[in-house]
Amino acid sequence: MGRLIGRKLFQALVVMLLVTTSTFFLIHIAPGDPFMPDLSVSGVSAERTDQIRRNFGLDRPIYVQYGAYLKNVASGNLGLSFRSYRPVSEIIIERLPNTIVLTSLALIMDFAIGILIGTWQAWKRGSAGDRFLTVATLTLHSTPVFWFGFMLILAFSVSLRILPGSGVVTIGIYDSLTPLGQLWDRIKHLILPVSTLALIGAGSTARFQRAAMLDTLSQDFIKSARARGLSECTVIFRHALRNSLLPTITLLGLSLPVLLSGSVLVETVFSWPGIGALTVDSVQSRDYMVVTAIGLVSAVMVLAGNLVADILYSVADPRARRKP
Amino acid sequence: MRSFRWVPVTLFVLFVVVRAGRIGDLLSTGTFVEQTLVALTFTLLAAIIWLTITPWPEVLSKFFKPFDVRIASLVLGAIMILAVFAPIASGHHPNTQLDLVNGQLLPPSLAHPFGTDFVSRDLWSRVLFGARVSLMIGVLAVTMAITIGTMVGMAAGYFGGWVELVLMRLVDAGLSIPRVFWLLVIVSLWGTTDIYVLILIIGLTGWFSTSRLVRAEVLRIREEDFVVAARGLGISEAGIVIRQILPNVVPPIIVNATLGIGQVILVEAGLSFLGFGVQPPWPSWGTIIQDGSARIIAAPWIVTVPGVAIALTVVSLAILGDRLQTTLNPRDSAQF
Amino acid sequence: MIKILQPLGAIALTTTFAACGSGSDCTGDYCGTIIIAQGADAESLFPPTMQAVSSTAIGDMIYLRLADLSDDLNTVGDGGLVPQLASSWTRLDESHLRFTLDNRAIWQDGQPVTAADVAFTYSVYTDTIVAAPLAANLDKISNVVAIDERTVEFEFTTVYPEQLFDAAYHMRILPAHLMDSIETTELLGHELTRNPVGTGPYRLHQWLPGQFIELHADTSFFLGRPGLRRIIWQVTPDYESALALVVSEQADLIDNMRTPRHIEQANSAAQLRAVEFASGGYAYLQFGLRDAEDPSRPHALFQDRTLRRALSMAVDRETTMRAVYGDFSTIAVAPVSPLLSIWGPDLPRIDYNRDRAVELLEGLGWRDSDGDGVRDRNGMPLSFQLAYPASDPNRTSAAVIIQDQLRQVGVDAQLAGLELNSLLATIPTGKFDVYFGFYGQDPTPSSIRGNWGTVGIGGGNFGSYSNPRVDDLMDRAIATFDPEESRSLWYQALEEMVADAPAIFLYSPKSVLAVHRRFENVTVRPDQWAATMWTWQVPETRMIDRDKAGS
Amino acid sequence: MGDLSFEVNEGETVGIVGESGSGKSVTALALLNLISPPGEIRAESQIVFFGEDILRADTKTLRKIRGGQIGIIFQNPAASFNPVLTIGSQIDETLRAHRPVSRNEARKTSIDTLSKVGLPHPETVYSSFPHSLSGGMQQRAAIAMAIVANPQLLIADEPTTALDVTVQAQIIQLLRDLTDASETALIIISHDLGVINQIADRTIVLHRGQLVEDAPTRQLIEQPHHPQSALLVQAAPTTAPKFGETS
Repeated sequence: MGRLIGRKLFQALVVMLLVTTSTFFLIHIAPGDPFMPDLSVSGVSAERTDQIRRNFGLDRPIYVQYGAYLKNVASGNLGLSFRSYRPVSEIIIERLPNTIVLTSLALIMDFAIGILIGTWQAWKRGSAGDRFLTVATLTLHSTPVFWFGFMLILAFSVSLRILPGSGVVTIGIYDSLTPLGQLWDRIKHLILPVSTLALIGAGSTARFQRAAMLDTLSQDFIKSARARGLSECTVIFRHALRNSLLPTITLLGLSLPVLLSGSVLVETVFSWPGIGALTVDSVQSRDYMVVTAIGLVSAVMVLAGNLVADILYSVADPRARRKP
Repeated sequence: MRSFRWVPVTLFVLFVVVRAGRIGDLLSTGTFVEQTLVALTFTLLAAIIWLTITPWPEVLSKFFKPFDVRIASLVLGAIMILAVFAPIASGHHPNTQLDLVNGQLLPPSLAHPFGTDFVSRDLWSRVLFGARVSLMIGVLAVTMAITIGTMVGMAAGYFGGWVELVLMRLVDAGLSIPRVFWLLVIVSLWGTTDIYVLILIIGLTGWFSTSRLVRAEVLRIREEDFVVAARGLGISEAGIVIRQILPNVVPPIIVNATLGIGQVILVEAGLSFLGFGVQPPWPSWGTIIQDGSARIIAAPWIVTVPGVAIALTVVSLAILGDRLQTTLNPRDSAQF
Repeated sequence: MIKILQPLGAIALTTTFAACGSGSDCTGDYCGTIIIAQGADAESLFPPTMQAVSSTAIGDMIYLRLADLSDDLNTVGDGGLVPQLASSWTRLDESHLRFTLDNRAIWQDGQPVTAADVAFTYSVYTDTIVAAPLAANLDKISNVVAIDERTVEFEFTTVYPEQLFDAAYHMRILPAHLMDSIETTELLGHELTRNPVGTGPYRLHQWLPGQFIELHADTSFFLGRPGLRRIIWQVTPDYESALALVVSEQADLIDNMRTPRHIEQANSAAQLRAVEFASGGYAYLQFGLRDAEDPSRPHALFQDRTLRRALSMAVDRETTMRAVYGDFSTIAVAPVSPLLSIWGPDLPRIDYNRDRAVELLEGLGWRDSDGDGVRDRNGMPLSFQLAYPASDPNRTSAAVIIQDQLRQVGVDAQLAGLELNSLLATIPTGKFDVYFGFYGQDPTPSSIRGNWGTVGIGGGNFGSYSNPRVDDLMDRAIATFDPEESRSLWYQALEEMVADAPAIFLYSPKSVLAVHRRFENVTVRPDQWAATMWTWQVPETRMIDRDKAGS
Repeated sequence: MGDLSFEVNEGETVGIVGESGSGKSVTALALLNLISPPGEIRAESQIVFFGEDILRADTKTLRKIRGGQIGIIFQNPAASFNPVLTIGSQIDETLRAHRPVSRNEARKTSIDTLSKVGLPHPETVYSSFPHSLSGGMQQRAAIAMAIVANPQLLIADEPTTALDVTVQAQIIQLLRDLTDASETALIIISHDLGVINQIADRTIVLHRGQLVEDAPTRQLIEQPHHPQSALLVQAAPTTAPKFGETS
């Protein structure tokens, strides 16, 4: 297991290096000078401009800059934002918790619902309920996530007025609530964005889980379990479900980038102040120091998720533990 | 029974005759890509007509047997035909501001089936033309992604060694960053508003998973007996790739492409919604949603209609993709 | 099963009550909390670089000027302003003004406000690295000297009637004792720009970027106790959701209501009332006269004066304005809002004339040779980007309408809808083709000079328009003490400028804001609606939950 | 699959033999009503076990019979076990599904049974995962799981086909010992008459889903009536020792 994690970590490092490199060069070879705040029109003297370029290290050859950048990143220094002149790490850390809360809750809900529905469908294969859910999950899977968010806002915030459609807390009264009240206030604000991400994701998870469960149910040890007189509950939940979850765990790793993509849109729709909304902001204002850092952070999140999925897999499947 | 199949053909021919002049217009105007799309669709129509007048081959009738596959084909066919004939079916130019003072944000009515938007453009026309844009981006970007993905995957699977290592780590890197991120960065860096560049960029960021799939297939097929046998017979590796391996990876690629078009439509919609995709005034389903999102309370129908159109298209494509998977690749039908 | 449900029920009950009840209630007439729904976050709270109304309104709550405008908005002479940080001022001679600081004024960290602060502020505002948009308005001040702890002296290069206004109004005084030691380049991103220490009636309590900015009243404020306990700016993704918040009573105020539909929506909510006030701004399409990629070169298209004029003629302002604002605006023919003394129906203008526009374009050799609907010349299409703030539905609508009008004369304007904050980050660098701006003017014509004069390049003159004759006329207009002569000089300057068409001047919308009815003493100053908000109040009898909530 | 009718008495060992595709395994599954769709058993069929019609039994009774009164051993030993659960836990759950025993008692019985089927270090096997055992050990464990609840009937569906020749003999010996020691009846299914011959008292020959012969094993081997039986007798390895005679 230690070796497995070691190998995965090494792979992750390589991938991160590739991600950093490609974003760095992608931005540097782009037309114009995206890393340079434009001072020439502001009446700043040429010497002063040069001095600032030197301060940001922009006068050196690109490979030197690249080396310096890697060194900085390795030591946790992500540079300064050209828009607000603040350290990029500070900007990201300010936003990261919001995204992590949103996406991890969505991920949990996505898999909980997806696995539940998929399992039930496989169990009741061919029933009217299964057929209905097949269409329903396929539709969710095919719906644009931001549009779904709007539909939820229309229904629950605009028409019914029972859930807030934007923000993180109720501004103005949040501070004076009791701790429990604050928690409830936060939950209320989480419901719509989390549901948007989770339900869209659950569409594909359910489809995947249904297939995996059907595959498992057709295997011999299920027949064996039935032949041993085990109750249907035991057969489905103890034997079939557990095994069908193995491929679904791999899906967990794969669905993280999709989830983060979705959160870019969902955070924009619900004005949720996380990394996703920050991506759009920074890209629009061409704050490429922040953009590069977000690329790195998303890669770290995805790779960490993959690692967790790998570990989960080896916990769930004793056969995987022996493999190098 | 067979005589009934002549009905749609006759109707179509009549339609062509009546509208001949305007179809001529349609073919002569528009960009190269639009013309290509039109030509492709005409080919498809011709194929459908040919299939209706000749007895259906058994494979096809089997393919179209499930109810949901029929519905999906029908929906997709209708959307494609409406897209191709948008200039005729729409009634208005999608960018024409009909009545700036009294015609803004009108709810759906007989005159405007889907209502009008914030500068009094007819939403029905915009959704039809949006279908053109969205479908065109979908088809072209996927064609591109599939081509690159197949080449990379074949190269990795065929050469192995460090080529495979480098290519696959590259694919890992590509897959470990959310696609929207790549797209936003590239689109903003090159500051593009051009639809072809957009297609290029969506294509360039869409090949990672295809190459993974193709590589896995190549690795699997390489070990199959018939390939080993061919190698034993002294056929060159290149010959094996072209004659033995390539034909075998085609079915999964076709499935991948069908599902991919749906995904690209979703990606394009998201990008346009964020303001980085198709630029105004041209409609794509994503930009129409963006337009509507700023007036979601006053005119909820603007957001609703294109979203439904996207969902219908993508669902239909997914159903057809699933069906293709089952028909082309019965071995894997349990997956997905 | 029942056993499991009981604790759940208990939690649900507690949560429900917790959501209603609050820790410590506020009582009295100074409890009011106002939530302002707004489509954009503040970009920075560093006064010299604040531009968007979203920032300046907040900044003005935290930072004070030496003196402020009175309600009549008089900018001329030495008597029109009301004291803020300066308790009084005296004129030494034609080019020297001396201010005495209020000895009650202190910084929010307890330090007294000194003359050194004023001198320091002047040096920051005029620093080219800071590139303050208002710097052009300070260019006739030659020196600011601290005479003693509480006395500061301004020296002017020329003699003109608005010396006091320029000295006292443009600068928000900065804390020298905190900022003095900071390198100018670092000042722009310094912690103090996000956690400001000011002198005003409110201090920053919390700023969660992208969410809200919360200010708390300084109860010992030396000019009187602020009427509202808390002022909160809530950031919403777009105007529609901001309006929805106000209508559903989750927020209290929304400004910028300009279309009949918005006002109708606001009126449908019983708790709201609309407050209409004169517009202090105008909308315009500014041509970038420098190349968007390389600002050292002239713009390939817009260096051509005739082309600019032709485009000006191609835009039907009347129809655009009616479509977007209904009756709520007037045509702006020059960079002059109805608030200015020189505003009048006879201002110089370029009239809408599509035929003439086409004629001019043809004359310049712009013809559609490849049949794609866009004119071209030597293989180059007549195509450019039009940047506008996507968060403003009015400008979005107008941009789409204008794009269509330009298309009808064969001009391809590609719309680039940007988020307001990113617009503010790119436009001042001059990297644009055409920018759909809205400028909230100071109530004096001299502000025109900062936006359209050569002195404003690098500051408020984003498009880099420069015409020495216009500069000269404006300088003379500002310098003269004779109102009639001043007016006539301004008209000459504007005539010349408008003929150059550095921008397509569009319209001046009326301003309407909707505010919750529980607020009393609601006064609005047209140049900055929030200027007097610190004196608004909520009587105890009309308080709602959020007024009582919190410490 | 055609019509088929036979009976098995208490304590008896019956062999079912036939070439591939003759319906042997289907018969085994049918005995436990485990035919999965689209296969089905004709409505008028009957499978009677101690007076209970398995095909018409309700779920509860059926569950009691499966594993509790009829144990089954599959051809592929790996297929008997869920790969992600330990051997012990799966034997435990079988026992606990049929006998009201505590967790500890179940564990004790399971380990006893594992040692009864001749597995060395039964404790280790108990806590192992299926993939860590060899095929022979897996099959022994599978037998342990089948007999742990003391069923009156044991069905062994090609229990040795997937195993090495040497292991095959051991497994057959084990089955013999187990059935001899108790009153448990055994139905052993194989395509190999040699295997059947070693253990079955009576043998049923299937051909294309039809029962073509039902006779005591000795009699069948010496005088096959049906041509298909004769073919099978010829194909059987003659060198195999006949345990029935030597013991």
